[in-house]
Amino acid sequence: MKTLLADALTIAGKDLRNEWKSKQTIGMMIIFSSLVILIFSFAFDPTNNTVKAIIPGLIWVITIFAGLLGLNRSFIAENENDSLTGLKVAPIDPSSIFLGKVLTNLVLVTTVQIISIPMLFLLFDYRFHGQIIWFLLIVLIATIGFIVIGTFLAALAANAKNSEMLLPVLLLPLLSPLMIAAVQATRIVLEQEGIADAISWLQLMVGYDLLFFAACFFLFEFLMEGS
Amino acid sequence: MKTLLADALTIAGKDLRNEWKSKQTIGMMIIFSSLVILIFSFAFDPTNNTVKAIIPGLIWVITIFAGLLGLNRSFIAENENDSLTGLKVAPIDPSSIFLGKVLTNLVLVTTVQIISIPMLFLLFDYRFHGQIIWFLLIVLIATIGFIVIGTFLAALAANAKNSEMLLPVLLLPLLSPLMIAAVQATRIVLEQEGIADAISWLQLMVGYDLLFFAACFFLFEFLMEGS
Amino acid sequence: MLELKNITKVIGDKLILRNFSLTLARGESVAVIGPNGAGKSTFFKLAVGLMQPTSGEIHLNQAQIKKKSLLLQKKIGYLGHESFLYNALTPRENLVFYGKLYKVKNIEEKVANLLKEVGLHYFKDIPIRSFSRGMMQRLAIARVLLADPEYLFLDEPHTGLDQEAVSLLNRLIEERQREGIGILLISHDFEQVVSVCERVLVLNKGRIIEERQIDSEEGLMPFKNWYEAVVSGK
Amino acid sequence: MLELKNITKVIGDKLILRNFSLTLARGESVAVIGPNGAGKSTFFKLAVGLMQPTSGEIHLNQAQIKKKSLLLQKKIGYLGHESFLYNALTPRENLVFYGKLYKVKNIEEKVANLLKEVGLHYFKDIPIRSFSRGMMQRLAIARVLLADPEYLFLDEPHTGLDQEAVSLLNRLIEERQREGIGILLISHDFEQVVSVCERVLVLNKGRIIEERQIDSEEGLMPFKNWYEAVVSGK
Amino acid sequence: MKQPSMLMDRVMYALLVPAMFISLYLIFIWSPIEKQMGASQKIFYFHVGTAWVAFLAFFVVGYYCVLTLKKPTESRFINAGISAEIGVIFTTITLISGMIWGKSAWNTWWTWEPRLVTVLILLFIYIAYLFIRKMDGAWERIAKLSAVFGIIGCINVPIVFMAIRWWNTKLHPVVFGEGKNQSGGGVEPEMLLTLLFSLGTITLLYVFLMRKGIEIEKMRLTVKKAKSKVIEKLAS
Ligand code: HEM
Ligand SMILES: Nc1ncnc2c1ncn2[C@@H]1O[C@H](COP(=O)(O)OP(=O)(O)OP(=O)(O)O)[C@@H](O)[C@H]1O
Ligand SMILES: Nc1ncnc2c1ncn2[C@@H]1O[C@H](COP(=O)(O)OP(=O)(O)OP(=O)(O)O)[C@@H](O)[C@H]1O
Ligand SMILES: [Mg+2]
Ligand SMILES: [Mg+2]
Repeated sequence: MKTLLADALTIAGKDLRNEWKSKQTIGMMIIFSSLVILIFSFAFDPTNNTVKAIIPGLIWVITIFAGLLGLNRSFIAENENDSLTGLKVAPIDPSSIFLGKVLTNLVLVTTVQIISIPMLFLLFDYRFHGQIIWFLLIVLIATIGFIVIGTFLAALAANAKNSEMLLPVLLLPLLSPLMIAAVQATRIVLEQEGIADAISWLQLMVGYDLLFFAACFFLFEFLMEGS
Repeated sequence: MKTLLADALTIAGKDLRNEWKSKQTIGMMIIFSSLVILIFSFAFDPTNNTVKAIIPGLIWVITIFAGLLGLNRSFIAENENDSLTGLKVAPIDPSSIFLGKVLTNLVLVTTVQIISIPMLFLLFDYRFHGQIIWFLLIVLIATIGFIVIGTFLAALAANAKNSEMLLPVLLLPLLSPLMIAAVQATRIVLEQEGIADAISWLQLMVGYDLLFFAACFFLFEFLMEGS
Repeated sequence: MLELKNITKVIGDKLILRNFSLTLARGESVAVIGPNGAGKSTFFKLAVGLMQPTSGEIHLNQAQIKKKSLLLQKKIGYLGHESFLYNALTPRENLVFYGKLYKVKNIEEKVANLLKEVGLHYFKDIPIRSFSRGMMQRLAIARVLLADPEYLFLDEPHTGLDQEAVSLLNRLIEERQREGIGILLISHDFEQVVSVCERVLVLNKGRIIEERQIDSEEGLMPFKNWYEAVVSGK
Repeated sequence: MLELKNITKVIGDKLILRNFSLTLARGESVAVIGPNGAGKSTFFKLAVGLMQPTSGEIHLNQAQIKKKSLLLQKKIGYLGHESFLYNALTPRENLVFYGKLYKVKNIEEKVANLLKEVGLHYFKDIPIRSFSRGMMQRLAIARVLLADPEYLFLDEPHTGLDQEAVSLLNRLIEERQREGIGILLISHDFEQVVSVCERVLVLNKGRIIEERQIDSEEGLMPFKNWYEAVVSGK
Repeated sequence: MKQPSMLMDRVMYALLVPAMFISLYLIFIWSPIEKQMGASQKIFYFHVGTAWVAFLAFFVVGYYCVLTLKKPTESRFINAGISAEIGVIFTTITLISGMIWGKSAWNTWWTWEPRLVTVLILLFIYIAYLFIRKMDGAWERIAKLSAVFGIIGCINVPIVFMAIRWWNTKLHPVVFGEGKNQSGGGVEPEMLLTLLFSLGTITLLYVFLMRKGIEIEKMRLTVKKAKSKVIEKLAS
């Protein structure tokens, strides 16, 4: 168990240090999320007042689409020189690869959110009403669920030749309950004072996170096994 | 000139026949576009009446996101066994590769639109008011522009390791004038009777198409040249 | 007659080929050997038009070739490190596709003959995705021969092939040579070099440092020793 | 002592290995040769745990190994067709990363020594993206040696290497063998097989069809003739 | 081995054809016409039947996925795939019949009502599963990957349903309950009987299609194996 965590940290450390050197993935994710905001502002006319009602939705649309880019990368990058096989033959538990990648992706997507969500508020001139701590909690919990299932499916999709197309097709349907919960909870917490109305959504998300984390953690082994 | 067209048709024929056999790319594009609609419906509360105002925008958001998947594929698929080099050393004009790929992508994206736009109308229970012929014309012209510049940039991005991330980052900014024109023209033609108000947008799009087609057609050679 | 005159190639700020000259007559077979990174593959890419030389000229049958020339490309068959084939297509479809691009007459008939020649006749309607490395290489060779090129540029064609495939390849090369095709071969496998080629160039650090005829009776060991002497000491 | 007993492997509906048995003692070096698609690489993948055998057992020092075993993986060093290295990292970082995963003690010191040994000392802080094929292969070899494996599985390690790199590799293999490491080598290059190995297995269509000692004085040609007779006629 | 299964098919076929005619008779002639919706309510019997089979097929997929993970065998792999394919067809029929009905009952093709959206998502999960099966590679590998996805997908279905229900009841707390009682499935005994009979028929149809699909798939595999064997012989 301890070595499992240590190995996961080693793998995440390698990926993050790499990313820190090049800043390619994170940079493109941030630019992409800004571009999505841009596209939306053309498509939906931001001066229109009703558009502010869609801010909670936009937060998650941006997170998911920018996140997809990063998730795709995380296992495709391991195809170069077939280094994933290198990890498979190393004396480590396959689950530590999963943990390591979840960690990396979590850091990447959270960083993107830290930049793109304030930008969204700014560009659409949105005034924040709710309590920031609850907002952050909801964003974090939903993001964790997204990353867990996303990383798992990215590993699955990476086996296909056209994995960059396959990933969204696999991920988006499975993500829908989380999406609904996240958008609703975000809306409630942005518009109202308390968290009371969002509690059941929060519970749903926590349940989703735990359930899928457990399932993915144990099934990941099968993804790494050769035939 | 005649052989240029013939070669383009040979290349497009090869791609389309391939696609016809597997139906993978087109299938995933269609599913992806439906999933985007689904995600949007969760994000933006479809029972809300104001959402109908964003239908014109949604048409283009869907086209662009689903199109990006196909565009990405069109040159990445040629990396397998390095077959793009096979085309480069063949006695054909490089522009015919461009034309062939534009043709393929146009067929793919138009097919996706034929399915996803009616579905969009259906799912959001949108009642069509304008004249269908003008609507189709606008969609076609904007799609051509999108495909021309998209194919060109896909060829450029394919040189990078992380091309699937690079393409949207390159494409979306260049696409913004076309996007604005397309959304505005679509909105006008969907809501009003005539085409009169949309004429100037239409002119802009036609100009954009011609300009970028000429530019991409002549510059494509440089993309295919080795260093 | 294909002539490369004083070709120099700089990529980035690295001088990869300097003052490279070579004449290849039809019916001749020449090997290019040298250590890793000597510039052998780069020279091929220049010759087939995948790169432009920084300076120098290429002449085909006394006429100078400028930039990307369809004429030159049609006359040269290039077998690279990769096969250039489409995995989703069958051998027949692959060859027909390239045949159309090369404006080959009588494509169907020619493809059928070629597939027989390389021993893939029975597999002609199976997508090549499932082919083994050896079968793939055979098809790649068929692709190169399809357009009846006047010059063949083969970049390490023997890698990964087993003994049977190697001898098939050598037989094909020799046949074409007798038909008057000029052949250039890059290889690290000196056994094949000695058995296939008549002349050899040694390339090191972008320069031709030695050139000589090969005596096929001479045997492998003396050739190896000669090569080592040339590359290291001189 | 590593024993594979009656290994059979079916992929899809294709019988790739049948009843394959092999015993590898420490300090022994064995070559596995055979035509393309004989199942050589598949056998390696089974042994290193990348695939599970359909039937049969693997024993390490008399203890049976079940499914994915960290113990087995730590004792085996596997050099595949690919290098398993990260292009964005430097040689040092690559080795340190793998060293951590293999729980190597004294990583930094060991890495420094290994890099010297394979001749990459001066390049230790340059991302390997720009390395030539030969340099990459050297680093891949260093990666395999890093964890002090008891058995080395090398799948065509000589492909694409020039003469100098080949002799470096052979020297390293021999050194480790003297230190008591068991070595398995797949190669199509019989020259290397003869110069490195003591025993040879011939694999054809998933079956071991012949096994014998190699007499290093015997020379290349007799060995080749023997191989051809074994594979074709028999 | 072959004989009993042929016999079984015959028996099923002999049962299925009359059952279909009987249910058609029950639906269109015997059962009364619903007062509020009129003849368009007839679609109800197909609609509910196919919806039931869509879910059934999905759980059959899930079941075979778990088995496949335990020990991959070719027949488990094939069963899961055929069930998924039939599931896609029935889900599509549910959607289309529901839409047609919706047009006449609610005067809209589509509304974002929980059951509808759940079915739509179910369809997407099925399709995603089929895409994984289409990947190229050895079947053991594909079997494992698709089984893993099938399991995750199965876990997801109840959560999807729950989430969507909450989502919508927040907005229209009445829609769901209202729809349920309105058509009054339980009120008229003839209707109930007709419904039960057509449910049985459609389930039988599913089982029959499964058997046929599996048989055809296995034949296809046999032919493929024989073909590759012949080619290999000829070539060597
Ligand atoms: C989960 C799958 C589904 C099941 C189990 C199901 C079941 C039922 C049942 C039992 C009824 C009759 C009782 C009632 O009126 O509430 C019904 C009615 C109806 N269903 Fe479905 N259905 C499903 C999916 C769909 C879909 C996907 C659509 C539309 C695209 C749809 C459209 C309708 C319509 C329009 C009615 C009539 C409602 C009314 O009478 O006002 N259903 N469904
Ligand atoms: N596109 C490029 N950009 C920068 N350097 C390059 C490029 N292509 C080749 N080189 C460099 O040019 C040199 C010659 O490369 P080339 O591929 O021609 O070698 P080679 O003789 O074919 O070697 P090998 O025997 O390994 O195939 C190498 O040092 C390589 O690093
Ligand atoms: N994942 C797989 N799925 C299906 N068939 C496979 C798979 N891996 C290998 N094979 C088949 O198994 C056979 C043996 O392959 P293997 O790679 O072991 O050959 P090899 O002896 O290493 O050949 P080479 O000398 O070309 O490297 C081949 O016929 C190949 O097509
Ligand atoms: Mg080379
Ligand atoms: Mg091999």
